[in-house]
Amino acid sequence: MSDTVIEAPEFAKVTASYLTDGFTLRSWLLTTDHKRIAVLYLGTITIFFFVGGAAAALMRYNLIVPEGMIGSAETYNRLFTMHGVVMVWFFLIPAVPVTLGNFIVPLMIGARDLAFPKLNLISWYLFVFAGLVALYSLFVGGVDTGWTFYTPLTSAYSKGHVVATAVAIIIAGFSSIATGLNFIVTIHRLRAPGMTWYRMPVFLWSLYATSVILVMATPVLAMTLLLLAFERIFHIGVFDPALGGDPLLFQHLFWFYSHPAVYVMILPGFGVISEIIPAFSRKRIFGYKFIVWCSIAIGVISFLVWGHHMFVAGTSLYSALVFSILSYMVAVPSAIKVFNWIGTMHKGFIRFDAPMLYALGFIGLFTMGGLTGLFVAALAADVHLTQTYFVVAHFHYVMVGGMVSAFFAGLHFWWPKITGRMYPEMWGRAGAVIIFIGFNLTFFPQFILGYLGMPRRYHSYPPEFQVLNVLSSAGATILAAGYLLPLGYMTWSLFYGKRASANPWGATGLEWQTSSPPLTENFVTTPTVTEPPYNYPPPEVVQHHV
Amino acid sequence: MRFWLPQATTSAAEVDYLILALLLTSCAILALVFGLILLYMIKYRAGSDIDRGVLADKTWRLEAAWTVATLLIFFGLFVWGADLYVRLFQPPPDALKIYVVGKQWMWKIEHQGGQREINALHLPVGRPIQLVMTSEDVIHDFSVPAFRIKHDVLPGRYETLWFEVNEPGTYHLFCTQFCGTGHSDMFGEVVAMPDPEYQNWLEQNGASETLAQAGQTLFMRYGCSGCHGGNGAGGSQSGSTVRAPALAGLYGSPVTLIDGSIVTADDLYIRDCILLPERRRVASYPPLMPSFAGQISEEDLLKIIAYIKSLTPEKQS
Amino acid sequence: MTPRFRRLWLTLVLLLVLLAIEFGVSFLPLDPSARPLVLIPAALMVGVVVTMFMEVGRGPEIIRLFAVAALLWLSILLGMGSLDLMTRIEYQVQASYPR
Amino acid sequence: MSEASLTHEFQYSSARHQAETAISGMWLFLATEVLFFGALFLTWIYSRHWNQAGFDAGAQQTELAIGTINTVILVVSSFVYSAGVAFIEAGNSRRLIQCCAVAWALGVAFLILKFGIEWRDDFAKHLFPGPGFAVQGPLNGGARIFFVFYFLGTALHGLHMVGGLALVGWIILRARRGEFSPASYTPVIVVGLYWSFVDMVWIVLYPLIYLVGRGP
Repeated sequence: MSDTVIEAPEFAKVTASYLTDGFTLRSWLLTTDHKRIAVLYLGTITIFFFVGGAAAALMRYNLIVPEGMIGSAETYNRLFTMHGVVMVWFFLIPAVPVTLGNFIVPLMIGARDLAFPKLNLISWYLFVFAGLVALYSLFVGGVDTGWTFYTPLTSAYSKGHVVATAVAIIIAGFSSIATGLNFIVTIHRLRAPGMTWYRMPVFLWSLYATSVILVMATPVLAMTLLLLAFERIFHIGVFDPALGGDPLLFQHLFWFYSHPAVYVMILPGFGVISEIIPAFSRKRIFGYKFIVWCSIAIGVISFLVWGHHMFVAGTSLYSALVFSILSYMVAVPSAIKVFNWIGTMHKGFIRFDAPMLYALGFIGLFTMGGLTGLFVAALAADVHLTQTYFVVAHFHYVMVGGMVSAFFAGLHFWWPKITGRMYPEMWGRAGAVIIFIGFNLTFFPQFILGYLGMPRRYHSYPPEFQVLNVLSSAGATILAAGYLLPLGYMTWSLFYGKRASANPWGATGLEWQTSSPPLTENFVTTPTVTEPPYNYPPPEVVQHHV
Repeated sequence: MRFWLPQATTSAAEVDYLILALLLTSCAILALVFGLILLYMIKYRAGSDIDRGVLADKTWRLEAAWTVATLLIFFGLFVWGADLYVRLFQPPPDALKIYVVGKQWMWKIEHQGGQREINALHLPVGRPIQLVMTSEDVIHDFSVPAFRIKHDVLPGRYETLWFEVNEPGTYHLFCTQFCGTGHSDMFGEVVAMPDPEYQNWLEQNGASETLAQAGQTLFMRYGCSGCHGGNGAGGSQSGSTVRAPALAGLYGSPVTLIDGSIVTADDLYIRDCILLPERRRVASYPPLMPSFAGQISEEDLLKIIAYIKSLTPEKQS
Repeated sequence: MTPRFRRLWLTLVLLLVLLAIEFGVSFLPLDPSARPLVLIPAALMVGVVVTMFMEVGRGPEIIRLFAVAALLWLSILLGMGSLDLMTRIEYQVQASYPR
Repeated sequence: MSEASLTHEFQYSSARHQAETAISGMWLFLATEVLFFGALFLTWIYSRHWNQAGFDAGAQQTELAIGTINTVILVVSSFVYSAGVAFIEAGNSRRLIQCCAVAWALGVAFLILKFGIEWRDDFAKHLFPGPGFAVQGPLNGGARIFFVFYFLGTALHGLHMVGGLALVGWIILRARRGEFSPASYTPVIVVGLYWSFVDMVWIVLYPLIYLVGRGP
């Protein structure tokens, strides 16, 4: 691999922090500064998070009674489709890469900016445009196909605004590709002197693997949705058996993208956790090389397992067997990571600041999500459990329990760096605990519902499932409160929070060596890296000083 | 409210054992993970002055140990799940066939004797049942949780599902593949009853004609007999000018296609011959068969296939 | 003519020869299932364009990495994607039909 | 090399560093494009597998002559552009402009043949798979699917061609302003990569459309 790194340290024209470098709207909307773009993205995805969350709240409200609190099934179907589309493409996939990644990657490798800053800004505009198209399709009536868009329902039968939504997703895909491309090239080409591959923090490796997936999988989705739109507009196509096509081809193409996309959501989370656990255990990370190569392995193997979404869809027996064993293979690196995080805590000096609480919550919830993944990877068990609430609970444990916890952990961890302010610590800890409890109350009953056979995407259900549904809805109110809490205290901290020092956590990593908030040029001089990552002093030294 | 699910088929218990094994494995791993986290949270909290000792430098032994351990466990689970899955989808040859047609938003069931029901399926316990399923519009999914079985029902294809019920009772039947507005209304019940009661039910709901008899009428009406002969005897024997293959004795026999491959004429093959004659053409006959795609409903198709099947004498096994 | 230009001319000739071969092969009386063989000359042409016109061998190492990645992921998509298609049993070949 | 005197953006350490980064960025972009068209190729595999007779019957309706001439045009165009790159490396900016102009003209010729003549004929022959589609009878279904592939594939390739023409035109304008020298011509390479890639896509589409389904 090319290890071209920036050769000559240069003196930057020292300006003020990036936040005070221009106050006009124009200085924000036309910025090419990766840090400002990250902030723009943070605002955008927050809006989408609460749009998707509102849809989820309405869904849980509907399911309180067996016949459905919302009178019409049509409305419910549009709600869960909107929840899926908004959460997957406009929150989960972009969340960590475009906000924390955008902000931290150049800082972490000691660069001034990403390799292609203009492309970065274009990607934000594409994202906003895609979001507006998605919201448009929502307000003119929405879609009622589920976020998976299975044909021929989508191509020939649905009455929703499928084409507009598909266009929105294609545009959001271009934005993803631009971000992924930027990260890969940046990590290859713009590392500071001395920042060799094995000196890179795990967060960078994770984002590298994430970007590989974004860049290699997203174009396939673009073509798939293009074919779908073509089929829907002209009533000719390749997915509808009535027209001679094969509906399973759509599923193959869709999951070729959408399964790796699951890892786009979770891999950056792994990266965030791998920063936080060592920082708050005051100890170097356990098995660094294993963790980074597990990230890369997940990035590649995640492309070989998509068929496990189709075990009962009518694919061939042989392909089901192959995809099942490969699905188990992709679980191995994830398991290794969990053990390594625990190994990192061993003999550490563990502090329980808010980011660490979120991170510990992540490990617990992700482990549960991962383990229930074993159930649905086992072919015969999948036959019973797939398409039920078991699957819903499983992927919410990974996506929401895992990924959203990791996002919040990272947001709290780097908040002082991004804003230059500290959030109120006690509120942060309370938020982490409330979210953990609320989450389990919401989604654990759904495992049982799924085993008992309650199908997903049902507007109404047999009365015997009511008790567990009410439990789940009750938990959802706690979870909603848990998510509103950070919105409140973090906004508060923007104005009244304590000023943050350059390195409030005493963490390693180049991003902590510059001021909080950083300068427009990131560093006064290009830093030179001389030590391995997570170079916390060994316990015997720390103990000596205590 | 109940927190258990009846095991109504012979394979349900087997699936439950697998799920139980998965549950126990998960609980063990979960206990390990949560236990270690809690232990370290207390033991190595920053304020604790317990002696941490010296860090081990080499970690690869531990890494290799837990990698190999997870691999072995996962491989065992895979083999277990795969073995059962293969058996779940291999119908025994003597299964009783019942036909299922899904459409937005109902299940239509056709019995061999011509009995029809909607959103309900009556069947006998104690003998293997094979469902032959297709859809008129979008993808549906036939799922009976108490049987631990489900499969997608695709338009344009016959998918099959089999099970043997050993516990009489009434069970939920769900569509579990999202199929449009009325998806959650597309459920019904499966009534499993002892064989005598089932025979009784068949008689009470007896249709005027069996599936095959209805198929014979359709065979005439759609003009099939014009080329294939009155009783499917074949074109040349009935005095017709068209040389079309004989259909008597066709079902279950090997057929040579123009590309030289040999297939067994089963339900799906006959269906494709009627709807997509160009897809897999039989050898040594001119390509004169027109496509009936879009002209015959799925239910009529099942009847015609039942008729063609009835032209083959049952083999004694 | 410098070696560089001589190489470019030779590349053009090679591409046109391969195209002619591909064109010719398509007129052979091949079985329909064997006709995708005409894609072999096309694949060779792609290889020639990548090495000679796009000069994959020049420049930093990551260019090769990206080219290999594209090839790897394309083969995953086409290979694993058609695995189901190639192994799906359309009609039972062994007669074991129910009564 | 007077590299140090050349300008570069502030995140790079040198102009050469920036140039190599731009080239690698384009390669990665092309890798995503490979997967984009790859999905279309998988669609081809499925469609032909299920409807081989009809699919091939559709392919036999295409204009082999125009398709073959267009392939030759694109190969030559790619060659001429590569020659232009070789010229600017040797310092000959005037030759670069000439080469780009020829490559550009060949590209336009391709588009005229493809969309001005071939597509017009296809529509006249009712080959667009809408109402009144030309191929009737049992082969109808497969032939329609072939033409879905044909129209979508050629349209997307055509869009890429239009993008490529705009980029080549941009190179011509910059070259006329004397912006390229043997020390600084990265955009010429980057655009060349894209131009060759578009050629490459056609090299694969050509047999898929015109040759595989054509009987002896």
